Amino acid sequence: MAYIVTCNEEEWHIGVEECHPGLYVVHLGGKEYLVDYHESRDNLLSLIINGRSYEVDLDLSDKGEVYQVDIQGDHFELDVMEEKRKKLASKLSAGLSGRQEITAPMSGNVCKVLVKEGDLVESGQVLMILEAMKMMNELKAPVAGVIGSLKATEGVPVATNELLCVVEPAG
Amino acid sequence: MAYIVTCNEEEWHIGVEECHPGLYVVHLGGKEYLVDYHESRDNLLSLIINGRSYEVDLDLSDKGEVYQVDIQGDHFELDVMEEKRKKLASKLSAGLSGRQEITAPMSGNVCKVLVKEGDLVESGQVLMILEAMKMMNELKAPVAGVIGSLKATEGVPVATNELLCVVEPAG
Amino acid sequence: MPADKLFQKVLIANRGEIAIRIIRACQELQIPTVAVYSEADRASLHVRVADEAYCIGPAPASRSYLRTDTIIEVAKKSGCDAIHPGYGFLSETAEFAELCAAEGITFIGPNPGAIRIMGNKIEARKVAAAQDVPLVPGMLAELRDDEDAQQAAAEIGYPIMVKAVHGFGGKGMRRVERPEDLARLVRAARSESFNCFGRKAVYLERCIERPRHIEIQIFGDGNGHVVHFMERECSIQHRHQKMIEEAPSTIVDDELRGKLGEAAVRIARAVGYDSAGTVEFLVNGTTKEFFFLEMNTRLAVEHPVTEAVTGTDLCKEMIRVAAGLPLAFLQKDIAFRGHAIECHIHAENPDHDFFPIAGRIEGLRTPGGPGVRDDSGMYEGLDVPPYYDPHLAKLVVWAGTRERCISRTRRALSEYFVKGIKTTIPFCERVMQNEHFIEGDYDTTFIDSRFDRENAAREKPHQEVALLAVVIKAFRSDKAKLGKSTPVPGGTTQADSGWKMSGRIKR
Amino acid sequence: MPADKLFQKVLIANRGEIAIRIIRACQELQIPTVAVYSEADRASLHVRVADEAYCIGPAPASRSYLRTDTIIEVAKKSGCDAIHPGYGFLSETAEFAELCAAEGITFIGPNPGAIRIMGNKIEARKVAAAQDVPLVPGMLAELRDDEDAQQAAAEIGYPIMVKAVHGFGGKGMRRVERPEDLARLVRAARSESFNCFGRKAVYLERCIERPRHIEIQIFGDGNGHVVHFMERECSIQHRHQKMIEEAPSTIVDDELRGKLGEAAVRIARAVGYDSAGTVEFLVNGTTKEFFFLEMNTRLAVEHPVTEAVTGTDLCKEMIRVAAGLPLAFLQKDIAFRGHAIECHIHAENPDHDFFPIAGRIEGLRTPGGPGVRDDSGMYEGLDVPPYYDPHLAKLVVWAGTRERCISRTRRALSEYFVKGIKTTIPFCERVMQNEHFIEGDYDTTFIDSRFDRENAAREKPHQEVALLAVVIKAFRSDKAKLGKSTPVPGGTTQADSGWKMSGRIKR
Repeated sequence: MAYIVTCNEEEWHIGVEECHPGLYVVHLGGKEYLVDYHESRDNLLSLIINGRSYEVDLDLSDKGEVYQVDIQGDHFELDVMEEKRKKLASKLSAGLSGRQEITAPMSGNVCKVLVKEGDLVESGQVLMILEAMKMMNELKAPVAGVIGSLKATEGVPVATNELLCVVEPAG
Repeated sequence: MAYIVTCNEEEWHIGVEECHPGLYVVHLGGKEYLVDYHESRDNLLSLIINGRSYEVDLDLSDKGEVYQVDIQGDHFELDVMEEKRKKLASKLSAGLSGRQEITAPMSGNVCKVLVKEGDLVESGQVLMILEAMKMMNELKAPVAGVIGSLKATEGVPVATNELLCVVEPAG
Repeated sequence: MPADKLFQKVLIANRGEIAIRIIRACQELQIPTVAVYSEADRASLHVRVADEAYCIGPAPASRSYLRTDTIIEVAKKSGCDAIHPGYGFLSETAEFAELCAAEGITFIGPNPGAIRIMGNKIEARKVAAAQDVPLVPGMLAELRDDEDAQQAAAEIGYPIMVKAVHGFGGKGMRRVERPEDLARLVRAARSESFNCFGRKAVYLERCIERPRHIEIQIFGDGNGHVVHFMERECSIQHRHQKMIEEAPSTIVDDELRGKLGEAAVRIARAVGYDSAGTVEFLVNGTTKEFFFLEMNTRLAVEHPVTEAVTGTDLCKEMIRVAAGLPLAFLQKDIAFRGHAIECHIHAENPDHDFFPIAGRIEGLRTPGGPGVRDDSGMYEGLDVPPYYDPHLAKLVVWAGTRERCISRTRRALSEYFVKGIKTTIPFCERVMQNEHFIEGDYDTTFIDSRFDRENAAREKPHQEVALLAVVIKAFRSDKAKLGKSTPVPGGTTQADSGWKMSGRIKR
Repeated sequence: MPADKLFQKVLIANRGEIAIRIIRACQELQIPTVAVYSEADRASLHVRVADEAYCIGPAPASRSYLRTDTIIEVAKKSGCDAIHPGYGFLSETAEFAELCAAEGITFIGPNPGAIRIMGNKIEARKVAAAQDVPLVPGMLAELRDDEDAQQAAAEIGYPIMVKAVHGFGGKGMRRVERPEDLARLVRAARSESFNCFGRKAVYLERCIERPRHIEIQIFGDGNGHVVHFMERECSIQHRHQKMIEEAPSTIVDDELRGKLGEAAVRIARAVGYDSAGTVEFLVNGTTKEFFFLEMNTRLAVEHPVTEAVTGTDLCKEMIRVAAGLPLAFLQKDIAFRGHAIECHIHAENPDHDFFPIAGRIEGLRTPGGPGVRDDSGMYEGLDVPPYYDPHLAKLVVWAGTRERCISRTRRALSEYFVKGIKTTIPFCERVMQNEHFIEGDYDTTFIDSRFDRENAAREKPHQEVALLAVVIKAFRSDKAKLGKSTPVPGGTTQADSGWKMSGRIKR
């Protein structure tokens, strides 16, 4: 079967067949891999690829076809889709907006708000400071833009994922 | 609600109500218990009973309503049934036969068979020796009786749960 | 098996890994334990491993772990005759120690007088000065006003530190570069100190540039016997929070060790110190000059480093001494063996400026094997609450030499698997690979000056493996759904072509 | 960070916890590792943690882990320049060590000559005798015939042991009480020896009654430098399988330690011993008489006990010495600190005569905290195959004194949680509570003579808690099904009546 896997915004076309129970031939990037695959628990895999041994932790996220993969301390998020379904899906998908919502990464207290609505901000510019777990934490603009809506108020506690402000694409 | 719990062939009639989320009143053996109950994973519980803290591992076995419970190194098997269902079930149950099947507790090699069909055996008498995991292991008669069917043969390997012989009630 | 218990029952007025540490010590001494917990900590491991557990209030520490009245009440009702405060929370609150005494409960820690003197940084400096211990140059009285400040600062010399007299944990401190900033930053420090500690008093101290943070573990008993257990180096810090410690320090030789140890013991004796404590120094790595910084009157977070190299059990010794037993050590019995490193496993994202992260520990595997100690409050299924310190665990590694200890720490860190929450494990791994750290050439500015913190965009060599894993997983799942074949979950097929070597290199 | 690797790559010709132990040592030395596995071991942890892994055949060891040809082939094809055999399997097969040498691969162990001499018990006894080391009284030649047997037995005196010349692991041994049983039991021992080792040769030895099994860890290098690392006591045995070891022994004083150590070093020197090895003695606990028993020419199962009290890494040292480096220790540098106990965690049912159990590890939590070392081949989800040794893990505990070490071992054992498979953990817990063990008053007959093994019917104090847990679980599940209320999985409600103390006592 053929799959399209997206990793770090890069798309990979991958073919896979089972040649023995537990043994798979995978075509990826013009190369052929023979993979000895073993599951001990649903998410705890052992892969032996041309003699190299890897332990892989793998979770299918609740949201759908995004896999969370951990290998020796590195984390990957991969979106997997069967080729035919992918083609169908891509026709239906809409473009993403450049609008960035800044939400509280954890509950805490807003100590300091350093911008106001309408301010032009650089990417990486500190927008506000959140005190959480006895620490001061800077929240930075992920992209350059204009502060759209500003919800956070100094001294007011916020919950995890609460909207703090919006950075709109400039111009 | 009322339950009947069987543990070590003893029956307990137990009443349980939830008085707050996570807090239960349980009536057992004429006493009332207030139990603070917390689940972190399905099978990993924390119970605080009148201030005493217990960690409890609990599994519902595949076979039905038998719970496997582990508390601080002790293992329990408990059969739980709601009172009404239990009454119904007991009418349908049949008596057990005294016939004992001796099966291989693990895979291994039958080294020695010490009885033949028709032999009278005492409870605890060694019937055969199984070599498994580099060890010689004696298999004993669980009750006194007569050797009915003898399937095991010296020098022949057996798989886990394979029938080795049957001890029929004597007379 | 002691015939007489040291205590009937001990209440642990703390949470997380340090509560577990103390419960383990009590279990080994066969003393029953009582845990207390906030509503946010119902699921915490310390609740599960204690013999008894009582809820003492809502999540905020001020309404639970800092409630002296509730904690004393639980202790009395549950029949405890001693309380161990751990570190943080009530551990350095003299009033709590006094309250315990008034209620006939043993406070497992130093006497209230010693806590009170050392909790006041001006008083602590005076004690050190009276013992002829070099101080960080600066004031021996609290700052009165702006005029006083300008004059004192001019005498001390810039850059200068403004410090809260009653502060700890890096709060109420400001670094001042220029005279024109002084008044403003003194006000800022006063205000932060008031918010955190309820007191405004500050003083000025010279700012020691690029110091090494070296501390001496000391121990006293009720009979005036005081010893030291050598030094720990704690210079790997982030925002005044220690991240990695080691013992011995790479810059402390026998001569300096002797001087630091004697100075620490003199200070401890001067206040009649009668438990475990830590005397902190700033040391100039080149000149070996040292300056008394402050004293912590509690069991140190990093005490396991000292336990590893000296073969002692400081936590257990604290309980014994609190029960009135004499200290089991003479100074001459105490010796180093090998080297130890402690890594703090915090719920923080090291790729995102150590931003603290709450969340659920979905999976956990901890390191094992020789020389590895895991002091942890984690378990699979735990929801880490957002209200407290981000400490999850401490990994303490011992080996015969520093070089071997670093190799072993690296190996142990690679065995960790913590799923569902970001931790400082990758940060610690990167420190263990850092050439400056390996050479022992670092100071308290290490993370800012010698270390590449932001490493989110680093190359991930195993992307290919991740791709292979997910397509096979997806394939098996699709096949199972289609019912075309039955995947074999535990297949034991031999890969015949396993012989072909791949050219790729595994980390 | 060694500039030059000791080896390019090491193949570990073993499985389970000892393979993990060796892989960890290699990782700390930054040497890549190659695992080999049988088809039954595809899921084993050693396959997962090694850099490379190759299947070498079906489940039976004779077709996989004992296949010298396949193992050498894997080593060559994967680019290994060294093989570590662990213990058991090929570790004491002189032919394998020779084959490695012929193929230009370093065998990480002693030279083949030493393996061969010590593998023959008669030859080993001759070596000991030549070094004036007391032997278990008995023959110095193999038994010829029945007449020879009767005559030799009469000289030695009953009870007598018949032993296989080429035997190990307790096989090919028979105890003879009376002359009339001798001929029959000699035949039985010969037959068992032939089945197990392919050789029929046996000899006779006096049966030492109620001995203590005490062994000396020795270490030699290629330059003729041999040292000893003091003793281990291994008298807690079941069917000649060691279950619990400790160091130091409660009956060995400095004088006896010196004598045993010197005797062991003399024997090792006599055979040019150049790696880690163990010289076993039987010791009379009262008279302190000792008798050479045999020598094991490999890394001992129980080497971590010695590592704990001497602060060495014997496994790593073995690799260094095999690479041609001189031994890093002089005898005078080696000293004991504190006390260590090792508990074998086997897949056996201690309530059912240690019947071995295969099965799936459904849940696992391992002990942590101070002084606790976990050497394990377990992980959650592992299917333990039925084909090999029942070793799952070793728990090694260190503390300052024996008393504290027993308390700590008890605490650590109580932290273990292994679900889905019966283990020897409850057995070890009972030994740690046994008064004879606590007093140090035990010998190799301990399990049979001083210990209540069958404990399946013991009181289980927590039955009430089990009842409460299951009814609430059932109630929540029924409620959820009925949709009457939504159970709160992570409720944080405070139990207001938590104040009421229960009169029951928790273990």
